[in-house]
Amino acid sequence: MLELNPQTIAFFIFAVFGLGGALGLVTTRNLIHSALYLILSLFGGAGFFVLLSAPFLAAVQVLVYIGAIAILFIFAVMLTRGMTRLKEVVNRQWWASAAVGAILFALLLTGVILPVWGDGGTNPNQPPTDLVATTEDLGVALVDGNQYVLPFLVSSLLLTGAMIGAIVVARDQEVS
Amino acid sequence: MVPLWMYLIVAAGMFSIGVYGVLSRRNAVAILMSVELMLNAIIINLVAFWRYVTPTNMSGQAFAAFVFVVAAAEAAIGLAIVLAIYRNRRSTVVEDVNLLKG
Amino acid sequence: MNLINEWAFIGVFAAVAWIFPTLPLVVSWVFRPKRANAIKLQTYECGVETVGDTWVQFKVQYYLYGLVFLVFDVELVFLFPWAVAYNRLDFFAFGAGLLFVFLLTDALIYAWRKKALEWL
Amino acid sequence: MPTQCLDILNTPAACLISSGIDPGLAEFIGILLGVLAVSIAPLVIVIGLIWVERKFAARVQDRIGPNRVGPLGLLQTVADALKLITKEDITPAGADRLIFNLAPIVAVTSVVLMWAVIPFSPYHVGVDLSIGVLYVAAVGSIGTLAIMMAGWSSNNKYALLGAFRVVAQLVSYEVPMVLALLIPVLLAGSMSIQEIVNSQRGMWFFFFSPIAAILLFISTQAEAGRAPFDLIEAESELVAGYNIEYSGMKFGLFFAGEFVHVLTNGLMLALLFFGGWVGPFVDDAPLLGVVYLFAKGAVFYVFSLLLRNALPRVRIDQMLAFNWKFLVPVAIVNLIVTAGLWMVVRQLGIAPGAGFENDFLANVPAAAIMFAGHLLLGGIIMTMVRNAGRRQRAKDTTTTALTVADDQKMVTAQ
Repeated sequence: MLELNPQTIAFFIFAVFGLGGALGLVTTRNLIHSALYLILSLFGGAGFFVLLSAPFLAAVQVLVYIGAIAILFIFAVMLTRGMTRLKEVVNRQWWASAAVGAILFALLLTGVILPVWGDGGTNPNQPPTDLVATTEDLGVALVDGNQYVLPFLVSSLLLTGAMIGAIVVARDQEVS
Repeated sequence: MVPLWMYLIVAAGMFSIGVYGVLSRRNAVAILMSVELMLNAIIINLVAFWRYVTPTNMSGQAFAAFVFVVAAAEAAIGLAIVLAIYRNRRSTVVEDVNLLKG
Repeated sequence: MNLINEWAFIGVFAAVAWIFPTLPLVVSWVFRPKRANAIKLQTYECGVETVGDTWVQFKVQYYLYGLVFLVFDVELVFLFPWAVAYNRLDFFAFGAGLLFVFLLTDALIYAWRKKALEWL
Repeated sequence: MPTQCLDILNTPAACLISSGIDPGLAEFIGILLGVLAVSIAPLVIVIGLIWVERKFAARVQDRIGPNRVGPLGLLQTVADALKLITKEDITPAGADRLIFNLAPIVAVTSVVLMWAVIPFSPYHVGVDLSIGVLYVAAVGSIGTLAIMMAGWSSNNKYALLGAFRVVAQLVSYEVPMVLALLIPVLLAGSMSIQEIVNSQRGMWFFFFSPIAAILLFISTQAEAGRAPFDLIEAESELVAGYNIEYSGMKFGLFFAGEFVHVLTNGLMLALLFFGGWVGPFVDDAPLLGVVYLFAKGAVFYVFSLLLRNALPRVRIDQMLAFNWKFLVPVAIVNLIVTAGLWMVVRQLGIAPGAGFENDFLANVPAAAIMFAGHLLLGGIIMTMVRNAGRRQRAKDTTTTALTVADDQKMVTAQ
């Protein structure tokens, strides 16, 4: 079914990174280790973007997620002292949570993935064309009046708002 | 190329693990990390569908980029709230934050 | 070279770039003396034994720098496609980019006014 | 179809195929050879760089420097490396072993990975990624992670404190760096570094945006942790900061990573603003490009050495204020001005059109306008800085004068 070419091997490596990192993240007691597992998982995601011919998003993933968000998480872990090694990692309803996760996965499997499973699915399992839109097209689309210029500006506004809100919330009161 | 459903399975797996983490972890920072995991699974889904369905159209990548923005805003605000709570309660365990319970 | 081949190069490169620094560590592990004792393994803190947990609390200022950086980083990443496409764009697109950067500057001015950038 | 074996240096895969090897395998061998060539280069060069650095520092300080091992002390670095390898390595008790050992490897890997996209000549390039510039920024940001890992896993308060300060510095200076990286991308209309170099055949981008080049130099200097921004080391205050617990080869790896980083920064500056391998006769003899590139990179490396030996270390609050209150605003204004001028130049129709990028004269009017605009901007910025400095000094002198007067009053009262 699957031919064993470098691309498939790369896919499986990144899948192991992504899923292994995710499992490590939710099960590890030490929060710094959790953050590093998160980085591993995000790295797997970046690899997927490369395989999906979206290298720009892969670079963004490394630059923003690993270089900025993960660093912010590590900062936050260090700032909340004594919380790195809790005795009990999970709450009492963890088995219910696990059941919810499993059921969700099963639902996704039957609802979304089964229709495209195998060659007989309704949706294509092979991309229609090898021609893909480039970063330049993305740039044109982002500032085109008929396409994404409004979301582009609103996202800037959202980030400004997020930053102002976070500064207000996070600052020590005695500083001001 | 690797068929579409394999990407979808990995993304669905990451999303479900993220849901488990959000529901079961006690530490607020770990919960936020799980949320990031879920958002990342969503981005993988968006990009996979973009590549296999409309690769010449920009929408998939543009939406993925906006999800990045949302993820960044979520992390910034969420962690700021966690820090504020920690300053007042000396704890980041979500069950200890029950001020509104009366 | 097509796209996938390019990234195969990066993949092999990453593996080699990982092996190169590992190699001297392995060689060193083979050749170096291993006579550790409790005194040697002490944490290096002016000869005094470490007091308390190392994972002490730090001030929130570090977080604020990380926060401002995160916001700037995300916005700058958005500017890259804009810059790549710049030679194809018109005045309207320039205006959109300008507005985007102005909103970014707003955030910086706010942080500056609120003294979030001071090292206190 | 048997491919012609034109040039064993440039297309090893084609040569291997023509000698009867399976194409897939030949391609892989070709990739591997390229990888080895590009990844060994920085690690070999670093041995020479350490010698240059020590000799230079010695001359500045009126010493001779290494002169015993080998001619002119050239083999001193090799001897040092042998010593580091055979030195006892201590992992402190309570350290997080895996992360502790991983951190130096990640630090070196992140720097070496940058070399994958550096074009050495019109034909010799590891791989010409379409997102080259962003790749460099992304890979560089992994280095921050390595420092965080090192500082946290050492189980040492100094190390963690040092790591915190370093990460605050590195993430802060990444903002003006990325803003400066945007300028060549904007001018060339591409993120591929090879394409950026190609569009500088007529005129270096330095003349289109000198301020961006200066910003990039300053911020990369801070990214590599060189003086006056060497708070990463700060031996006298932080007892070496994040790598205090590291000994032996692991410390050596951090050290080597820093040296390679400084050279890489010099090369990046040469590539993005000073034409990279562009120079006379480079099309006839591509290997000349390597010489040009390294000559240009070496100039910035020596300049960095000079700064290191001439400047004192700044305080962390001064350093962060300098970044957020000077570099970032200047970088934002510079981006707006450059984009605006470039738009004006294009609308006036004097931008070098397609086919004229290689022509020096066709580039002159556009470059003259943009250079003049940047000179004006630089003048305005300098005036503002001077006025702000004068105000600050005036305030400082009045306060000191008051305290001196108070002191005298107290003395007379006694």
